[in-house]
Amino acid sequence: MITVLLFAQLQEQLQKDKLPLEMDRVSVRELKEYLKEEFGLVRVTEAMVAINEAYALEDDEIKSGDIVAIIPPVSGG
Amino acid sequence: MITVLLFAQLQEQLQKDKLPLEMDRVSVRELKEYLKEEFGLVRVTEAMVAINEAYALEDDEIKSGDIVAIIPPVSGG
Amino acid sequence: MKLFEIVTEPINTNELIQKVEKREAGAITTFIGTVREFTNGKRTVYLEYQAYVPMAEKMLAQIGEEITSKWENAIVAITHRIGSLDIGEAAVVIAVSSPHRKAAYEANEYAIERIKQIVPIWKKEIWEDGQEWIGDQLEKTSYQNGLPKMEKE
Amino acid sequence: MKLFEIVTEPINTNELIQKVEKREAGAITTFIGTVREFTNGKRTVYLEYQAYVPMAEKMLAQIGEEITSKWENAIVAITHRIGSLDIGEAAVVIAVSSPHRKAAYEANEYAIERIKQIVPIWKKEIWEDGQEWIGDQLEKTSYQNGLPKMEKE
Repeated sequence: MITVLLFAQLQEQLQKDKLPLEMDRVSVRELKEYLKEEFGLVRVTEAMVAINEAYALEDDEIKSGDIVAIIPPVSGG
Repeated sequence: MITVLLFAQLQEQLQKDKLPLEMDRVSVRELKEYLKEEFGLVRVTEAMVAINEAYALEDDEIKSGDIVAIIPPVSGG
Repeated sequence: MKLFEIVTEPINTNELIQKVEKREAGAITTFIGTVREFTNGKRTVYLEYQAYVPMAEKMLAQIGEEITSKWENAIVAITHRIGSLDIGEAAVVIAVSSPHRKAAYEANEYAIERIKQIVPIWKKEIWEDGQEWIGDQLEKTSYQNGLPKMEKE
Repeated sequence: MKLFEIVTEPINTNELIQKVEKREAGAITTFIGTVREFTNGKRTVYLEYQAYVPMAEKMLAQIGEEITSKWENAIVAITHRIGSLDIGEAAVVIAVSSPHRKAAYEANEYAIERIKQIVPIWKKEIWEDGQEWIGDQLEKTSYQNGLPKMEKE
């Protein structure tokens, strides 16, 4: 199982801050595609992904047990 | 009469923070020359002069009643 | 003492200054990012900040490491507040000490620029007639094809 | 409330921040110049600052005017302390608020550079084996033939 964390507009869109997904192995690119198609999160394309609190590349692989955060463009400060 | 204010190393050299001078009209340049010769304030050459709390040029004239400050290179901050 | 922190309570600037003070320092700079009433002519009623807290604190610490590798002997402390913030309140405070003032200014400015690039914190502006999550990055660059720029040249 | 001040007591940074806070400001920078223990490898025991107080306050106010003419909407407050200062104590605190951060950093740095050029304040370093009045200007420029540089280009 992979846990996907949602923030900001994505969290508001789904009214959820967490999505448990029954997946075993998936690339960042594939996960984004899946979130877009299954949950209608179109803005996921402009988001970064962090695996276990570290930024990941599109080709990085997510394994079962990973905590994956979808990071829309940040606006701190 | 002109009042000359001394600071920092010049004040320590003469052990005085103020010199009342019986003068009526004198240019900044002349005053510096006088202070150097009469009081041995050789470092007055590298100092600025302020007349009534405003920086003055070498040719500016000092009149009786003016407060003249000898401003050695500043080191605030 | 935590040098890099996400908090929900008001930030005490003096505490940050104390975190970076030392006898070798001749200069301390602080930056306080406050909630401004008007942005692009639009009146903000209040702001809402959200963070991915554990990762945000890691990224703040990473900025600290970047700074000490670029400016020797600089010490940095950063606190970012989340939750609801009123006009005038501080969202972020950055304190930097250094033996020399030039480095203290440069490193401080570097820190706020980097916060706006890599720290997972989001701001929602609430106006009288609506609200919106702001994505500062989006206005300038899209990073859909890779990592956010990890070093400023 | 005095924006430009020479004082003999310890400086309260928070008070300076409060002087420049306003709803339009999104950024506040502060600079704290502290007494450093070592300068050029020599250990300072304490510092002694002297000022031509009324003129120094006028010159600080002039720096404030220069800043508001260069950076619109910037607000500046500067306090310089005189007398005996121990290691770590603040000799000068500069606070600048501005709607935007870039101006807040730039104006603040401008202020400290100008203080070192035109404000009649002198520093004496007291070491274990002696003491000396410092003339920062002298190391770089001599102004025996005219006014100190009145504007930084």
